[in-house]
Amino acid sequence: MRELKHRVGLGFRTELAPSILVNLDSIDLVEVMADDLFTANEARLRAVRTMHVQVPVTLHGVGLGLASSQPVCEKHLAKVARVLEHTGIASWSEHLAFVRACEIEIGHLAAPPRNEATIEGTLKNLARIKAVCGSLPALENVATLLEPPGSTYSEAEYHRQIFRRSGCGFLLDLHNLFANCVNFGRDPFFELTQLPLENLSGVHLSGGHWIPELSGAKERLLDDHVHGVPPEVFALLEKLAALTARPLDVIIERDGSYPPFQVLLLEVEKARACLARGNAKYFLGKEPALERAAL
Amino acid sequence: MSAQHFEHFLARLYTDEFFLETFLSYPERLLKNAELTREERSALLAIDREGLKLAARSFRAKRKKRESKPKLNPLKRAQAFFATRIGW
Amino acid sequence: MKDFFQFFLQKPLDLKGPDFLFYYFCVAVAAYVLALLLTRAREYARPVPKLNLTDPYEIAYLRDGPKEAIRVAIVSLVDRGLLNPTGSMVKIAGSSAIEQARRPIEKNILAMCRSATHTDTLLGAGPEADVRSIYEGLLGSHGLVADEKAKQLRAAICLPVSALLALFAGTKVFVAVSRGRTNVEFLVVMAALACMAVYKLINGHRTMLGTSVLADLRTMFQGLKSRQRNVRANSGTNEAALLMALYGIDSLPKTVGAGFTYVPALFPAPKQAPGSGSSNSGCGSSCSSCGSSCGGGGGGCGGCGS
Amino acid sequence: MDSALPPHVQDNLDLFLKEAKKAFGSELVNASLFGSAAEGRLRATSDVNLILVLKSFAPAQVDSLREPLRIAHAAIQLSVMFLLESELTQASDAFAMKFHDILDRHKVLHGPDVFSQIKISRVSILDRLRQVLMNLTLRLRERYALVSLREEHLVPILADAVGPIRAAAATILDLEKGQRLAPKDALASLAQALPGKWDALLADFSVARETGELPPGRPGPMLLDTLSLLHSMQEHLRKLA
Repeated sequence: MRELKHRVGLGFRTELAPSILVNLDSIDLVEVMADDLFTANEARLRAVRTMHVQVPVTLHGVGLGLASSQPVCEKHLAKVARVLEHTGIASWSEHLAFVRACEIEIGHLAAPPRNEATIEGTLKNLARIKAVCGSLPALENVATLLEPPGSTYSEAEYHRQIFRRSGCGFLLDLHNLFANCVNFGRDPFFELTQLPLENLSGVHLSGGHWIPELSGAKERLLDDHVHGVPPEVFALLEKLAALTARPLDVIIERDGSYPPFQVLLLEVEKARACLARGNAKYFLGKEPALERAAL
Repeated sequence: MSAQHFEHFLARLYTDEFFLETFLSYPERLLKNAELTREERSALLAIDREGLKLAARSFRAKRKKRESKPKLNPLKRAQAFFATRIGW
Repeated sequence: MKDFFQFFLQKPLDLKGPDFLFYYFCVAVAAYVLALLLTRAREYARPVPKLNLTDPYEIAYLRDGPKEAIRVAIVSLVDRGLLNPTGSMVKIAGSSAIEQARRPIEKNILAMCRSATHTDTLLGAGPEADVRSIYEGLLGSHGLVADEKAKQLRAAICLPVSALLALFAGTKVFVAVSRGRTNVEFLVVMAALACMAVYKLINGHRTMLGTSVLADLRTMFQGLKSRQRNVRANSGTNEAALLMALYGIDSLPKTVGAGFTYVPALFPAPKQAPGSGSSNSGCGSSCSSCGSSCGGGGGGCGGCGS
Repeated sequence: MDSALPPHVQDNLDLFLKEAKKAFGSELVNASLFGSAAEGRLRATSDVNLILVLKSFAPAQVDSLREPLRIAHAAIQLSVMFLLESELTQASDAFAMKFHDILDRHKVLHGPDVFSQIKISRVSILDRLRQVLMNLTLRLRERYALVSLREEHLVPILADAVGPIRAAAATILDLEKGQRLAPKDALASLAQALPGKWDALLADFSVARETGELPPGRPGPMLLDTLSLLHSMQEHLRKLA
């Protein structure tokens, strides 16, 4: 049976760095936040270049806000270009989100209206990004606590449009997918089959926690990266590996409340096991019926 | 052009508590003269209000967390600024 | 400024006393910088190598040579309970200790400590040569430490430069003496210092690429340095070893609670090699839980959405 | 109505004015725009400044205006000054600079132009100018001393001081030469007449106000330069008195 060359790694955080660096035999790659390097001097950028030799590094941006009808901020774009140039790292990604509007900084990633105006604005921004940075990022789906108003496409169709028309790589955050589906009453396993997996290049796994609605009636799942990866997200990873025969870069994102490092290494191993089981199903042709794992 | 006004309106809902409360209390009157199309106005009138309140609160918390994060002191930022410009 | 250049267009051998000394000083500085740049260009031409970051002794060796690697190993073995310290004497903790040690450097040290042994013995020429044989070849092939080949390359640059400086000074001494002037002591001293400075470039332990990679490693492990006060003895991880390997034995916390109070006595001051104190290293499984760490937080998107 | 204002601002303003007339009836003597809105030079972040001159401030009438004001404030950042007719003279004396600006740049939307009859004495304008410049100086000194750990927090403080400094410069030029310039141009013109070089500082004023960011290490020295500028303006004012 053919074995795909998946790579599983962790998000690089200063607190985790020592543990990551002495466990490179168990970690295939690390993801460094590009925005953290905006004020980095030459010495720190050189250290990233040296680290890239020790373990493959991919850069992850959060502040561009390219999924918007408004042009991306040129100052921010120049900073991204400088980091890409000084680190010599080719693989980078950003979010399909808007983060500002004119003089207002939202302060985090907001899901834009999923409509034609946003898609056209995104495509324009991607062209501008290519012109300035020389390459296109992989694009990540974002979590949202409300279905963005003004949407004319479903989330799956919106992503199909974006990736078919941009040709970008798809960085699929499975916890974001899971959170949006459970928050808005969709089946995540079916939704997975509706996504443009032909563009898939990477996967993010992370955790979150349930927060009560202010009216107290229900709860919603908030993606926060300070909790472990839930079982349902591992199940989605296995399902994904059963749907596509592409080598994947899987990153486990953890931004706080760090557990003992062994726990993160266990999650890395679990992700590998899911990929192996999923691929086994794919190659053995036993395409599973669209069964739903117990939620 | 109104798509940008629509995003601007959303951004204000996510970041300006006074604006959000006014919208939740008097949506039609606030939207009446806004620079939006009829479809955009009706989309906002049909918005998931619970989700909007949760999202606005979540964004507020993240902004506060980011503002409280210790920034590089000016000396280090100046050093970073010059070091990269000269690139020795 | 024009006079300055005019000065250098004159025939140097005809310059008198202080003028010639100034001329020679400038030539010596220029020669030193030239030798430095040529060496740097050659040593930097190599790509950054892939290192074994799980071996703290490799990093300690890169930073400060074989003796430092031995010191870090001794403290690490004590930290993991495989060596028992008494002042500056150490003794193997039990017959099974050697099987528990994984690195050759550790096994060599434990083998020498069946009876109480002074740390100076463990830092002697023999053990040092053993450690050199383990790491010199590896780090030399990576172009990070100046092995024989690197020193030969440096010598090929520095010796001619030194020779030229000596020749230039010698010629001036000959001319001065032939004109009946004997006050050439200053020139001789200056020439000797210049040649030694250039010669010293040959023997530097690390190559310039090695120094740059060490600086990068320190940046990468900044999270460990920023929480060095929280590093604890026998924590079952190699945090202490890494801390020592990268930043020196003095970087270990000195509080009683940290559990490293025995370290200063291990390597009594007089016999210490310049610039390093007692050392401790370990090679446990992995870094401790970072849950309690408080280093400057990297960013992270803190949740990809509202 | 004047087409200088953007349509959505004009529509919201008309709506509010209709509600104000309904709420106050005959008690509403005058409604006038002032500031940048009056000149049609509104920026995305500018407030729309409206003054309502009333015969009396009756809570019952104001209560019925609360909802419309909240909506107008949210929609177009409308900010309203409620002034009684009997207070016109007293207010123009107390806030001579502000009213000197209102006299200079206002647009009547309802009722007679009650401002045209106001005479603001040169003395009260000069007193008020001194007060404004001294107040800015004292506040900036306190902020400089207090905000040391995070210099970037000085940037909004500096940005807020730019408006009053430019307004003061416009008033000084008007008193001195009868020149009526936009505040930004007035400051640039006045700075030419002051001893020292202020071009860099004035450029940083615009950067701080428009982008909210300054190069690292600049905020502290910039605040000290601003204090020197304020001192020069006060010296210049002494010559006018």
